[in-house]
Amino acid sequence: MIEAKSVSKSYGAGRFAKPVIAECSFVAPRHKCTVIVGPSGAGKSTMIRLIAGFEKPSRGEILTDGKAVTGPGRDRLVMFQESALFPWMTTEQNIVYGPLARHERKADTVSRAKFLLEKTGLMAAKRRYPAQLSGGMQRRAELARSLINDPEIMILDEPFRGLDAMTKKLMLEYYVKLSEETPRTNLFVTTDIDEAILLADRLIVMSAAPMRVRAVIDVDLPRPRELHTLLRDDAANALKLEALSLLHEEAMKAFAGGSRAAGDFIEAYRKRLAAV
Amino acid sequence: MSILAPSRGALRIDNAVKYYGEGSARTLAVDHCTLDIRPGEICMIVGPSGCGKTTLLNAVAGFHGLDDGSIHLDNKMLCGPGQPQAAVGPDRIVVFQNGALFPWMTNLDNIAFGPVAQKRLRRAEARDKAAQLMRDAGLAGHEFAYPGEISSGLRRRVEIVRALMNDPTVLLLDEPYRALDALTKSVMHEALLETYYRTGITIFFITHDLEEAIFLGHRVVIMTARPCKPKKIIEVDIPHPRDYTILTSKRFRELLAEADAGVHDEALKSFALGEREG
Amino acid sequence: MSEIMLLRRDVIAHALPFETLSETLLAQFAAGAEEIRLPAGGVVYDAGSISDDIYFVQSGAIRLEPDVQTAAGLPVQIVRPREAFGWTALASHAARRNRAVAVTPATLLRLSGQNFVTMLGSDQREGQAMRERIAGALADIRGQAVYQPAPARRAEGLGLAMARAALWLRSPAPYLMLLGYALLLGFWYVAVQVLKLPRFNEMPGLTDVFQEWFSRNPVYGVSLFTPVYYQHILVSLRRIFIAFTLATVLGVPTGLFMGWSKTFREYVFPVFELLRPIPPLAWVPLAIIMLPGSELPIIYLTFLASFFATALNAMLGVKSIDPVYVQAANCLGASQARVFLSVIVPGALPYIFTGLQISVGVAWFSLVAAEMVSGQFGLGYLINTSYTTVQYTTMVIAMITLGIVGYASSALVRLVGNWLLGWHKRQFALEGGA
Amino acid sequence: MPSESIVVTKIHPATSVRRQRLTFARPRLRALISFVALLALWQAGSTSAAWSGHGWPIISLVPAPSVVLTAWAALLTNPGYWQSWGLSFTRVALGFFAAVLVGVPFGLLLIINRTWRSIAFPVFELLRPIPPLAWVPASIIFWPTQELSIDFVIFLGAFYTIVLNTLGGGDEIDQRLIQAARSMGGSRWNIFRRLILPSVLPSIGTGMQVGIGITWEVVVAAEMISGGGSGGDSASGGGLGFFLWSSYIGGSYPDIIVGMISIVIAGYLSSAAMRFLVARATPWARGH
Repeated sequence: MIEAKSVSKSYGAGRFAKPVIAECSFVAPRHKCTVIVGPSGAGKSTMIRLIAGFEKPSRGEILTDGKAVTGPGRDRLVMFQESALFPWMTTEQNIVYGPLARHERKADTVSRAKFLLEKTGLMAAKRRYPAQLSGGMQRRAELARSLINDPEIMILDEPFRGLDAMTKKLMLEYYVKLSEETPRTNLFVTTDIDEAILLADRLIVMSAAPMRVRAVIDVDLPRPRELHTLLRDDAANALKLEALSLLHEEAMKAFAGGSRAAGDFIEAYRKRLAAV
Repeated sequence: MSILAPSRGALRIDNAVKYYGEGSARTLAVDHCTLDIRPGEICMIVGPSGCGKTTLLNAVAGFHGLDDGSIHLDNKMLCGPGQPQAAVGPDRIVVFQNGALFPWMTNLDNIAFGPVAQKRLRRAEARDKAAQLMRDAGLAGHEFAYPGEISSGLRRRVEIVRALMNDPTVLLLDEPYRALDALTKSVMHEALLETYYRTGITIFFITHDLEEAIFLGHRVVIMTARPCKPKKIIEVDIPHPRDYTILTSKRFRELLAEADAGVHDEALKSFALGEREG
Repeated sequence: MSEIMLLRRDVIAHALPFETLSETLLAQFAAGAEEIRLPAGGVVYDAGSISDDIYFVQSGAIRLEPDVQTAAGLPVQIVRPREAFGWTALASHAARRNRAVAVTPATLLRLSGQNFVTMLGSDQREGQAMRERIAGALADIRGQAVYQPAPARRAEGLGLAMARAALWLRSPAPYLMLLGYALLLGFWYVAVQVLKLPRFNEMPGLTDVFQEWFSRNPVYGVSLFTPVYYQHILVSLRRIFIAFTLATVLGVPTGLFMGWSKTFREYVFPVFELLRPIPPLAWVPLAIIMLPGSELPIIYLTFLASFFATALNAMLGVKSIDPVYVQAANCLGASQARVFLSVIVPGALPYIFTGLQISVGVAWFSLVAAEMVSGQFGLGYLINTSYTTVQYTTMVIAMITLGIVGYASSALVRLVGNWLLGWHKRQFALEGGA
Repeated sequence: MPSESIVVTKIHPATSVRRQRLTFARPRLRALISFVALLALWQAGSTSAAWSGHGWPIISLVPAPSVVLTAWAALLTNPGYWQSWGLSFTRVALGFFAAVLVGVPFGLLLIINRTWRSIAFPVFELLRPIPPLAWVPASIIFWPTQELSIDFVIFLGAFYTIVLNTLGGGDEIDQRLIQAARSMGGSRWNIFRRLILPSVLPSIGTGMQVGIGITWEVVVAAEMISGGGSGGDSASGGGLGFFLWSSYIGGSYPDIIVGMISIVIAGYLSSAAMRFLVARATPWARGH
């Protein structure tokens, strides 16, 4: 269970302070799939970095299962938008990196890795380097690398955005089946409303930058869900319209601002800070 | 049909054929493709990735020639027997997938580039007209920014204004909103429709996103997997002007299901062919 | 303030020209405004109607269509969320010149002209500022100031640089840097003059060198105050300047053409790649034989290294340009010559300047060695002769001077590069140097 | 070519690694034409005094290719010629590996330790503008033997390049990878060994390829200045640079060109060896 208590985050000092998240509070219930949806550059990725513990909020705090987040930990693993597989390690070496780094029992790790390789259909690509895998295979390898550590919370930041339409559809249905099998708290970030409605038990609609919660919609569509059945399901479409009208308004607002999306500014600013 | 029913922009492609590669690796990319696009129509070309849609667009633009068949614009032959490759010209302007605004010119100079290059307008006149067009498109205030300084959504709109500055007969769009996230895309769609309502220009739009095709198009042409050939044409009878609320209307969902059925087995075929996006 | 008021305040606060209103006035406006909802196609007001209400768009989009009689020249305008319209009538008390229609379902905040004027009156200073701003915006619309360059942008750049400098000073970096310099000079002083370590004692000491360098009448006749010192520097600089300019004038076009024209590349590049790996200083004997006098060989050697670096980078610059830009330029009707001037040259510029920076460094590298082997004047010559005549302090002075002059010349090239490459630098900075 | 050339050749390895797949014959034909034209021009120019009565400017002073070839044939059997090759190669090897042994750790420390970077990097940047060859006289004074003084200058030539490239590699490390590793419980040492080192390795490879190229340029000049030099004592001398200079002093001009070509070949051999070594050390890079 993740709880954000009036979290604010801004980058830069003095005149150049750029508020990215403004008093944002929400709860992601335990063993449920919570989806955060909002315009690009609104600060969703920043919120993920705060929950994962890579950065600290300027104000407010984030609790996971009651205890405050102080730094990265194996209970909260993140899957980024672009692949974060280690290019110089083979698929198998990538997957077993976590347990080996924590010096866990080798036999146990090897068997779990074998199970996950079969489950993700990557057994044939075991010895290949990430650069030699297709987009879909890279995503599945990264999922396996996280799941072997059995995290309480799985965080995914628009993981399927770069994939072509067909692979994206396959990966989405694969992920839904996976999350329905083993109960785990999932936090999924996207700008695609169809993805959100397919996955979400709870849908949190975020405003344009500076990000704050615009609406929380509990999605109680029956499980297991499939993309083409949702297309014809009127309840799903009603939900989609409700979320879409909020999102459209926020997107126009983010767009009316016109200048560089806040996201790009933050990224550039963080890199310059690192360089100083 | 379009509100303004202009007289120009009829693009007629009849059994265009195009091969790729040399010798043994010579593969057929476009296979006897015949397509009639009416003046002032938004025609959406949909098909699985790598099926040859862009090859067709490049032939219309004149970036490469055809091995057979011909293309006519308002009954003037662009390319055909005797003249395999069309001449590149400002009557058919391409907006590229990852954008092609000159990063070293300000947005204003980018837009003013066309008429100045064709020696139709002097630099000062072109800049004034460009500023005017930017204001119409709601881009006032970004005249002196460089393309690298504005968001990707805004860059797309500046590029379309740069195309419209040359008063083209046809606008050739090659998956212009592919790199954008879903929400920015919906805002882009409304901006494009707004521009269309003002200019009534014929639009030849390539995409693999069905929702985008049905939301924007008067007609959606579904292409086969490689080599591409029109397989099915869907008339989108949702009236213009359209906005995001139609996305959940019953008619829209029916059309989407119909298009999805058309594309599905083609997508599987091309997926089997090992075609996958970059 | 309730959620709705907060939302309204947010809408009004961002609408031009109401951007910098005080909090009190914003609150009054938000309270005074009335919310109206319009379906797609709904008419806000017709052209020619008399009313001076001000409208703020909260959501959806409004189209202002100019009435043919009274405002034929005005453009069709689309008003978006967080923008205002209708306030021009307030200032000019004339009839509406546009017909305002909702393109999409829209929610607007209407503020009657009368309320607006009374509220402005309540705060004298703020009211006056507001009136001036509306007048200014009006002038803008009538085309007096159609568009003006953005002076604010430069000030913003300066502000950003100062903020970064302040940040830098607060971090430990500058003090550690000074510590590093102190360690270097300290080690030099201690090793040579205090402990007189075995191999170090023959080297000139820190204090000896600086004493000689700054003394009015130096022991070996070379210091900041002796003209011969500047003569050496000037001779070296002249040689660098000639060789560097020649290398640029010949190297950049060669590189650009090698990148741009396939036939030129297929003929010239193979020979270019044959000659390029020859270390510049392997040419020394041949240069002395081939070229008369001592000045020409030195300039030839310095030119050689710079030319290859410049030409290669100019070619790589052309290759780095995305062919899409060439296709786009062709589409826009540009002739081959215009494509070369407006796409190839600016596109290759970042690489060209990388090449020029290397070319300056490489020029000094070759110049020093060439001057050491032959030549009457120059810093390289000074280093060698002061070594052979056992005037070691002058040798070190010459080495330090060489470092300073070398650094200054490449800094100059970098400066010109940054100035010329405004677009690349800013994009570079904004994208965090990616 | 001093250390700044890292930038040009940082791009260069891409072009040299990517084999030029010459599909048609035309480019090769044209290359042949330009080589033949160059040789013909050179031959005609050098012998112009003989057949055209008056020597062309500059080129007529240069020995003709035919003369050079015969000189080279004679040299092949001369042990002194091969001894110069041996001496230059050992000097390059010594200086270069010293630069790698010192430069790589120096660069890696700059990446992982912020205080070390704030102290050492400004000093490194302070000394870098002084061209390596300006150190030759000072190096002769400092080092006991002539041999060591040349090796030191070679060391300096390669050192700057290797450090800069290693540091450059550090900036390209993808922070998300490190964050992912930390989340999975990777310790600081584990992250350095299995993340930072492998991701910087390609840049170190580039630095070594460029560095070895520079060492050849430095060794030629250093041998010339210290060995031959204007009036310097030529006790040990030896090496291709000195061979060049002594051929000039001794008046056997064709040997100069033989020396120049030999240096190009030696330089190419060492760069090719370095490229091979780097390609083997980073097998994943080939996957791109």
